[in-house]
Amino acid sequence: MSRSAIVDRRIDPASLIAEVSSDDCGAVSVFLGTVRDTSDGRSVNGMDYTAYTAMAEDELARILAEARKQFDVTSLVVEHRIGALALGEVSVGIAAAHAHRAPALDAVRYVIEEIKKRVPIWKLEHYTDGTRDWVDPTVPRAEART
Amino acid sequence: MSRSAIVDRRIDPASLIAEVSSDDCGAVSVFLGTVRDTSDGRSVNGMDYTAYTAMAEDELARILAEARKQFDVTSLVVEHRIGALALGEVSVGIAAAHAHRAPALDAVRYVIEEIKKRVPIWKLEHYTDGTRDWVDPTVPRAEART
Amino acid sequence: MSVVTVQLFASYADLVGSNTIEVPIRQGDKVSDLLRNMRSLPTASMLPAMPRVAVNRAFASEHTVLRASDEIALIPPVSGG
Amino acid sequence: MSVVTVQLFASYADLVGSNTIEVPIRQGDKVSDLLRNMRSLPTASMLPAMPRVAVNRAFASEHTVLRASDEIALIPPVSGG
Repeated sequence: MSRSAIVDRRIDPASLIAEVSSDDCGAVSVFLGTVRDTSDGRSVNGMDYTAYTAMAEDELARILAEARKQFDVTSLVVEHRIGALALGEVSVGIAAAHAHRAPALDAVRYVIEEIKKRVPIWKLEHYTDGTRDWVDPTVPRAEART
Repeated sequence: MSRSAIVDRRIDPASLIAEVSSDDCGAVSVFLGTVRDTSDGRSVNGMDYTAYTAMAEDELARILAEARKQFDVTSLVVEHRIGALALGEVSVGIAAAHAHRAPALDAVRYVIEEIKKRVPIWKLEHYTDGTRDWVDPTVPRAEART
Repeated sequence: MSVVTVQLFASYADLVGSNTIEVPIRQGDKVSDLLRNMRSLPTASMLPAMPRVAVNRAFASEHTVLRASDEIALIPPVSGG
Repeated sequence: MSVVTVQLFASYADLVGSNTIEVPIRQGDKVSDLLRNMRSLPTASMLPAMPRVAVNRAFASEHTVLRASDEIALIPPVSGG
């Protein structure tokens, strides 16, 4: 199975794991992106994610298709959340299952790396000083990003 | 935090995720090993895991210490289950959290690779033909292993 | 000349003060022509000169030829994940 | 001569038919001496000649010197995960 979605509700890792798991798989790999309390040295207390949803869904589907082909992984799911997220909440959840561990691990890493490069989703950080700013990963900042 | 354990009960991935998560982390990586229905082309319907528990716990702790040092990951947990496991059940669960994704992903991969090499745990496969056999990864088999 | 509606998101929408911008194009125009035409619009003055462009929900090169029915969007640097 | 109790697990325990095997050692003996002494025991005839050895819950080299109080175990190829 393979499924990708932009969602505006809580992402449940246990559901993603259950969705990809099957008796012919010996390995499940999961990645979760979560809202952090610091960004570029600034104190953060929340985040708004916005997307070009139609294209984001297409791009996620293309990334999954590439991962399935490249790593021979057939059980692969990704959900990216949009809207207002609180600290610690999950913004993206990826799960892959395979008979063996290497393809499951590789597929999950591929998917998160590609999401960071090419899925049209943007985050507006809310700082504790009351200001807000769009994150632009192409502008060098004091600190590496998640 | 860092915790490793040999357990004789079900492993709950959601608990592991909750255990490593905190507001200063932006990434959580998880790996689960599960009991597969096929091994080396033979049909499997269950597994017994046995351990040299005292040493396995020490070895897991050493692996976590290495991973923490190597990847600067402080939130890391691993549980390996022993006893009789049914198809699809989780035999090992690893979770790592970090501010950024690469260390979380790298730490989890390091821990599972090292477990496969050096933690004194052994699996006795139960085949559907009624026979049982200790798995020996040093003997070439028809198929790569999980 | 016809006019296409280009979708804007996130920081680009904030810079223009709108979720869309109307840009004139001629038959046979490419993405590079669209951007050149856009740069002459006062409302687009805050946008970067060479943003990434998506056509029909996929990234397009500057050589992609546009049709009036295309779904066109400017894509600010993405920050999902 | 003293005797140390060596722990056996999994396939090695099955091969010997016991979870332990008693092996004579002399003061100053190393892991390599323990294995040589063990190979002369009829009960150990099914075991591989050079198994991995753990001393005090850590893998030991063949040069590790043994004491009577050490916790010693033979470690079959591991298959956890």
